[in-house]
Amino acid sequence: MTVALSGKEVAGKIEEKFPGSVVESGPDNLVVKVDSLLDIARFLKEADGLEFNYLNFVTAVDYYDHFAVAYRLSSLKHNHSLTVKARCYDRENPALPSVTGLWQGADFQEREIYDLFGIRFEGHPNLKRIFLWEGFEGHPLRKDFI
Amino acid sequence: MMIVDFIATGQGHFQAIPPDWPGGFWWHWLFFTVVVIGFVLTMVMGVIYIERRGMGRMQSRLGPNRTGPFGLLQPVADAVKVLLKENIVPAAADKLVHWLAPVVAFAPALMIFAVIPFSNGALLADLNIGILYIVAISSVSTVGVFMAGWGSSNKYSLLGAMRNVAAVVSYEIPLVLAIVGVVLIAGSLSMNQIVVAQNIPFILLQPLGFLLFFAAGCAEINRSPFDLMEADSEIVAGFHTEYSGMKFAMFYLVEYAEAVAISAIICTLFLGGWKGPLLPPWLWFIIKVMLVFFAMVWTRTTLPRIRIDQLMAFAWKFLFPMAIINLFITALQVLAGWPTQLMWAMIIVNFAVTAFMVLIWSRFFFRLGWGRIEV
Amino acid sequence: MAVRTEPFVLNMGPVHPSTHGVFRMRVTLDGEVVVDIEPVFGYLHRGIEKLAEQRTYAGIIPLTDRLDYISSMNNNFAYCLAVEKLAGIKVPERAEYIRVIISELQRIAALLIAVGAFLNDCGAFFTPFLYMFRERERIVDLFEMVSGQRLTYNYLRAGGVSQDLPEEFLPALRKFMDMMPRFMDEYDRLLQQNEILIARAKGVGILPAEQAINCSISGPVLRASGVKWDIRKDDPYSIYDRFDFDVPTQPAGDCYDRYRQRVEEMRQSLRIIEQAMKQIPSGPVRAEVPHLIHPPVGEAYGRIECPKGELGFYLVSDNSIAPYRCHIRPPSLINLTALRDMVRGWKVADLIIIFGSIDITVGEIDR
Amino acid sequence: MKFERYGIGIAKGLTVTIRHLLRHPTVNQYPEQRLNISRRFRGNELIWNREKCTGCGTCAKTCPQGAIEIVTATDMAENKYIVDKYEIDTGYCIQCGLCVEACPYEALYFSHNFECARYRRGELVQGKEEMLETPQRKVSGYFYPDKAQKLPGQTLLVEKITEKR
Repeated sequence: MTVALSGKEVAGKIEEKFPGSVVESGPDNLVVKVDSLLDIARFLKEADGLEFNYLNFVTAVDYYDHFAVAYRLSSLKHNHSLTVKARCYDRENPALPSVTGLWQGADFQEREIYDLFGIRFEGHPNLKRIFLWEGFEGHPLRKDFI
Repeated sequence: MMIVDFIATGQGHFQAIPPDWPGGFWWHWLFFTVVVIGFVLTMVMGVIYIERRGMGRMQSRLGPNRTGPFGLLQPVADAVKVLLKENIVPAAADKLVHWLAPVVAFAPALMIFAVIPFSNGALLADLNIGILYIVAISSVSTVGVFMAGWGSSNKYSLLGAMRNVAAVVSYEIPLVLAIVGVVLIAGSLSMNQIVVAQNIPFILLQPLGFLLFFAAGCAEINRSPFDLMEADSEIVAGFHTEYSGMKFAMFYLVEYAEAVAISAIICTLFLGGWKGPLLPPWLWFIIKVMLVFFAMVWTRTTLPRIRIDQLMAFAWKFLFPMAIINLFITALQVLAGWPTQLMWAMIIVNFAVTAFMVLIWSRFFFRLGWGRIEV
Repeated sequence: MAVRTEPFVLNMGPVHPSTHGVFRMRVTLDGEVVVDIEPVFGYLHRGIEKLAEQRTYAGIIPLTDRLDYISSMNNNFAYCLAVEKLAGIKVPERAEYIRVIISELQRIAALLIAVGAFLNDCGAFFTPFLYMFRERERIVDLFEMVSGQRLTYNYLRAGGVSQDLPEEFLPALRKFMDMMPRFMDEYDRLLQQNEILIARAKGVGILPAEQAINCSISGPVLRASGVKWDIRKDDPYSIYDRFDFDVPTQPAGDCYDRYRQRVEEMRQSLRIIEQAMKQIPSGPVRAEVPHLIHPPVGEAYGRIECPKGELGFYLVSDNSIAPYRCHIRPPSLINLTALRDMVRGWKVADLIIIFGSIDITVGEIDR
Repeated sequence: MKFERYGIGIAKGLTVTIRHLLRHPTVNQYPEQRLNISRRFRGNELIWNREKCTGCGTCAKTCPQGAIEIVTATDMAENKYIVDKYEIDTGYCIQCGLCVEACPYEALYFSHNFECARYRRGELVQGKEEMLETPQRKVSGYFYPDKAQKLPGQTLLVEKITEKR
């Protein structure tokens, strides 16, 4: 059975290493600051006892005032999982660091989010539209897209 | 030397007219031209029917059964349909080459039948170098195929054509070497003489030669498992991707005419040609051709396709050395006079040699998939 | 002697016999050798995630049928799990068993297509494909009996299944179960030991285990690389913890292993169905769930092990009758992440079989 | 890897295909040979029961495609709705069956007829009169097990013997 790690516990561990980087933590997820996302991701992937080596999915949710990008991580070794979120408040030109360097599986999914939400992932090797053609106006999964 | 002879004496080399034939050489020539064309066209229809029905039944379905009784008219319907289709030539194609390619490919396929005996002496031209003629003519089709691949200016076509050229160039060698064994035993290059010399079918005397010839022949005419020149799952349709209408029909005809030709050659060289009890010789011949073709359908239904580098490796590392060894052993046996005196010993020895060689060679020297070319 | 060569770009697809739909690859070739490849998606993009935001929770189920259209039941299953998690719905016992039976049957059907299409890509001229379609047809027949349709079943509902199994279903399933192992043996006889297939597929397109995990590969492709990870076993959903089955793995992670892996998984699925048929209780098949579900505000991720890998639905609710956000984790898309690394340096023919061995459905990639 | 050589695998495969040559084919010849479809068949046509329908419009609300159009007027005398217009555009219908399941008065069914191809898109729109039950268009048993009992049983391929000649 995959154990859903408590966000609060993991948040404590992260706070030890990167103080002030966790915005909010709930029973099954935690929200981190955009600036420290990449460091935390690396920590989560490599720290003993966590070792989140498997990225289940990356997705984004449009909450009008911000985009929440959710990373669902799990560890095949310890069989536990966690949802990490980052919030992007910029609506015109939202950007996040790319995690493709850590988990290659994020490659197409980040492109998909870029395509459908317009969130740019800095450091992505090939950030192009994936489903829609270049030059398509707007980003369909945003709530204000009609 | 022989070619000089041939040119110098002209007609002298045609043994031409069977003694009881009414009329002269030209009647013979006209009659057999008509026979050959009719034979090829009807046989192509027949083998298409056999292939589609037989393959259908092996794949647990029925195959075409709506046109005519038992679907026998399906090839006719196909032909009519394909002839009525629009003829599309790609804008970037080399028009002349694109147009000429099916003709160049078709002519040799038809010409092969000039030296194939349908009965004793019943053949268009009893060349005393018949088998050499076949070897020379049959590879000309490749030129047509390559013209098609180049002229279509399509990358799939080009890939298919390049594969075909590579394959044919490699497979000519084991093909010829496998024939030489038969020629040694029969003592003649004339197709009719080879059949006459077969008191028992040469497949018994030359089992390894038969296997080699069958494999190399399949590769030569793009039959599965060597059909990677038109591998539909890889390069769509290979060299005839851009062909439609009449020209596509020509290529389709070439494909099956070549299959019939190889079947006919196999049954002439190894299966005793027109020889057989009770039934008339031409019927025996057709039955044998159909049987050989059915074997090709059977392998096509079952086997996956091999890759281009494996194809080449198979020719050079398996078929070629085996053909050489087969030739060597046969030559020794012929020197010792076995084919006339110790026929049964030769049968036993050759079957043993075949099994032994295949085992040894695939145990120690060659395995399909060895020697991948790294980049 | 070194020959100077020049790479050229070949557009494979969107219409190509073996791209399994409208999928396109821009392949850079050096002669026959693949230098680079760039998959191009989007030819079947229907915006299912966007459509789902305007539909009721029940109305999304027909949409999920159209994701991976050869394993519709499994898509329904994953979606219903997510909704049940979100709304806290308890599923009756009999419905759970029906779901497991149906889902495993669907897995067999989808894997049959995967194996058949793979062998077809290897060049076995439609024979294995048609044999496997014959068996798939039997399964589809059973599904037609249950749900009334042959491809888009729309059978599972949040809180159970839409209607009970007809009484002639279990005897027919029994007959199928009796004949299936024989057919599986026949497939193995047809091509398992075939020299040509082994030469073509063994050692081709190797995906190492670390890379597979790093690329978020899931399902049979992951297990063929030697990672023992099956959601049915490691995170049992529904009632999978009650069944006794193995998680087969293969050592090498090449195309042949992926093919064998799928065949082994079919056998395991048969085992699960066998047990479920014995244990199935009687009772209601659908919990009392209103037509319009209003789940509480929150989010849920329901995932299952579908024939292609981990299929998940990430639902965000805002307490209305439609999900605020419905994200689908498409195994087909994510499994393609490693394609580029797997095919580089191999030939065109290998590209086709490596691509075929990953087993994608374009409906799920593009959504 | 003992088995990879000598052509044994190829020979095994060849026996399988040649054996199929002697078996019955699995296919059947459609227009002459018809199989019974499922009793719960979900087809392209819907059948509407004029008497039972109260005009509540639940079906139209449930339809995820918006293919059902229902216009009602109020009959004050009898205190009920009169259905003025009831139309289903079967071209939009995805045959999900949610309308049939949703109908609280058992007034909507699937038809058991499957040969309903049309030449024009406009002909796909089913009006009120075309939705009634007729002898040609029987009611399918989808979601109504009692109706399913009356229909002929489905022909199953598992019962078709194809292994022996």
